[in-house]
Amino acid sequence: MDKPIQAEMPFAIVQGEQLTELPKDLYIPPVALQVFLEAFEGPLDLLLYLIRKQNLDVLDIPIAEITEQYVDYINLMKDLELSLAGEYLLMAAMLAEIKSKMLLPIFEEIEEEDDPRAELVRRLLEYERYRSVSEEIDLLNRVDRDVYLSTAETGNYQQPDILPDIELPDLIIAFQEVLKKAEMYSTLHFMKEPLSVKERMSEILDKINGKDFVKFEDLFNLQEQKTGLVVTFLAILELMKELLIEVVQAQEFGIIHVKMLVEKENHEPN
Amino acid sequence: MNQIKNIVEALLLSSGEPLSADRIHKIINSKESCTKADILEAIDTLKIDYENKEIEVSRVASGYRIQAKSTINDFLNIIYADKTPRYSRALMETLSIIAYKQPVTRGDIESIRGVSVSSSIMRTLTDRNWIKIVGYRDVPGKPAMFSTTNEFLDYFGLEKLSELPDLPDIKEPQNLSLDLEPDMADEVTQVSSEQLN
Amino acid sequence: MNQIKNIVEALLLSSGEPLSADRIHKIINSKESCTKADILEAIDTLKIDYENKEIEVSRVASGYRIQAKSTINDFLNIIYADKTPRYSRALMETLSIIAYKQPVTRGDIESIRGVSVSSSIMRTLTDRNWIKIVGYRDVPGKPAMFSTTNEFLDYFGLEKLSELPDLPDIKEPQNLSLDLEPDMADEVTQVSSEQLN
Repeated sequence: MDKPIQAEMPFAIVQGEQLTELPKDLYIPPVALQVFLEAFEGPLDLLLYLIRKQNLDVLDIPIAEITEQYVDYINLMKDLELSLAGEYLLMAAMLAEIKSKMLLPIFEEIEEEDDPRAELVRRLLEYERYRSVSEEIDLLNRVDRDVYLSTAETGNYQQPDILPDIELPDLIIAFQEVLKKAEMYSTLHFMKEPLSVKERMSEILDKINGKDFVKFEDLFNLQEQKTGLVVTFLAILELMKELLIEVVQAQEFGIIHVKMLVEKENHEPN
Repeated sequence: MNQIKNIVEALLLSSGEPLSADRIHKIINSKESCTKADILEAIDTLKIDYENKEIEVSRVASGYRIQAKSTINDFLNIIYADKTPRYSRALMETLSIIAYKQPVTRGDIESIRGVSVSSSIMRTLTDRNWIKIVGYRDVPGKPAMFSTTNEFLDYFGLEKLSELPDLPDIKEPQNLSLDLEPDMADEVTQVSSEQLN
Repeated sequence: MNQIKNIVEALLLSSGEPLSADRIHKIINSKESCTKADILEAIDTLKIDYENKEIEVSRVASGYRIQAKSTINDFLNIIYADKTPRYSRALMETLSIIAYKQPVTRGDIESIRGVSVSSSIMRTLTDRNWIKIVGYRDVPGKPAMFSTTNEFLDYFGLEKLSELPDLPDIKEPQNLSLDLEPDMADEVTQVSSEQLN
């Protein structure tokens, strides 16, 4: 299949030749690149850099191009085995999503919908406002750099050794705090017995035994307090870990189903 | 009167922090009877006395302080060479967001910067007394809300928050070619619903 | 000459450390031609200028510095009195547990508060003579048992421990009793060792 190939943005020009990927034999001290890559304060900062570097309009980002360049940087960081903050990958996913939305055929109705880039643009512009004002604040006259305070020593003055004062009510309030906390612990301690995870695991197995699929939410008893719900959730996780049940979701945001991996009948001898 | 001026000068130099006229009045009045007007007059006289000197009285958020005039910064830079604290871009951005959007939670800062806020930055800002917790937002998790302090303004030589540089205007993404029209339509709807109310 | 005096004054006030005549000479001479005699003369003139003021030039081992005269010490006391430090919440809670549950070991306090007790808190309370060691519990490790002192009661104007107010409206957790009987305190230790298992 023929399709126009978009020229890759060079990230360096060496002796008039554009380099689009790192020459394998070229040794760049990892520290130097690390310093360069760490100069970015996050994915928004990196995106703004890519956009500004090419004099592109933030309000009309060529999303395909920027996505590609962004991913190049991410890959470069990965190649160098630099630890990559999760936010960078999240942004890559967001760019890919916007790109795919922009590729959708435009029908009359869709045309009136928001530009898929709108949210990204809003975030970029918002971030840029604070970034630029922080540079201005950085230039304000500050103490110890632009302003030197005048002080006189208090040479023959002995600063009195002042001990903090407390009032009896302060002490009582402190102990009430202690009691409240201790009460919290003892409640947890008390709850532990009736709501053990092991017990709940058996209950769940009973519930789904012999059925094809049980809805995930049906496993929870909404009459229970939060602690009870958490215990149920922990029990489900434990059952998954022990490979006793399988949790499946057919589609994004769809209903989650729980199924027994091995039927009890088959599992038990006779 | 001259005596009060001299005490005010000595207090401003040895207090270790800026002093407001009220506070100076309270301190001096506890020993020697004086009015607040006397204090303000003393400060004004000091300002005049210092006109030919290389020091000056400056007013910041927490009060008055005495500082070297910038004309001798060249000399002082020799003494303080390399002792100037430096702050990272991340810290300055975090501080700016708190200053302009206060009170804010860590989550607010993170959603603007697009990265998680490092605990060490928040600790540095708190240790320097530039930010403080002013309350807890009434949402799940009860996150702490931060604001800037007077010490923050003092450090940057400001009297009040409104003296900070203006935050650049938002360039409205409305200009996006695709959604110009629907936005106009929305505006019309809003106007008409407003008229109904 | 007057100009040199003003620069010397501003440098001494803003250098943050004493400066020797040699050092001042070197700093100023880097920009404006002057002799060391000029510097010494400037310092002498400053001393005369300050005679009626509440600050003075003093000579210490590493050079000259400007300091407040002792005549304003009374005012300084007021400034520093405002800076009275406060005890941390952790210290207050620790003290309250010792007061209401004595005698207790550090382990008891830790199991009630759910966090370890810092040594500096115990030292502060001991230094203040509010708590003391009254014995060692007969369990492995022989931990010290702490009680409050008579000075503690005096501080709050109480004659005996039973005068400590009862705490109304708080549901008493089963493993925490207000009784001052030692066997109850032992129960706390048992609970904490159970929690470890």
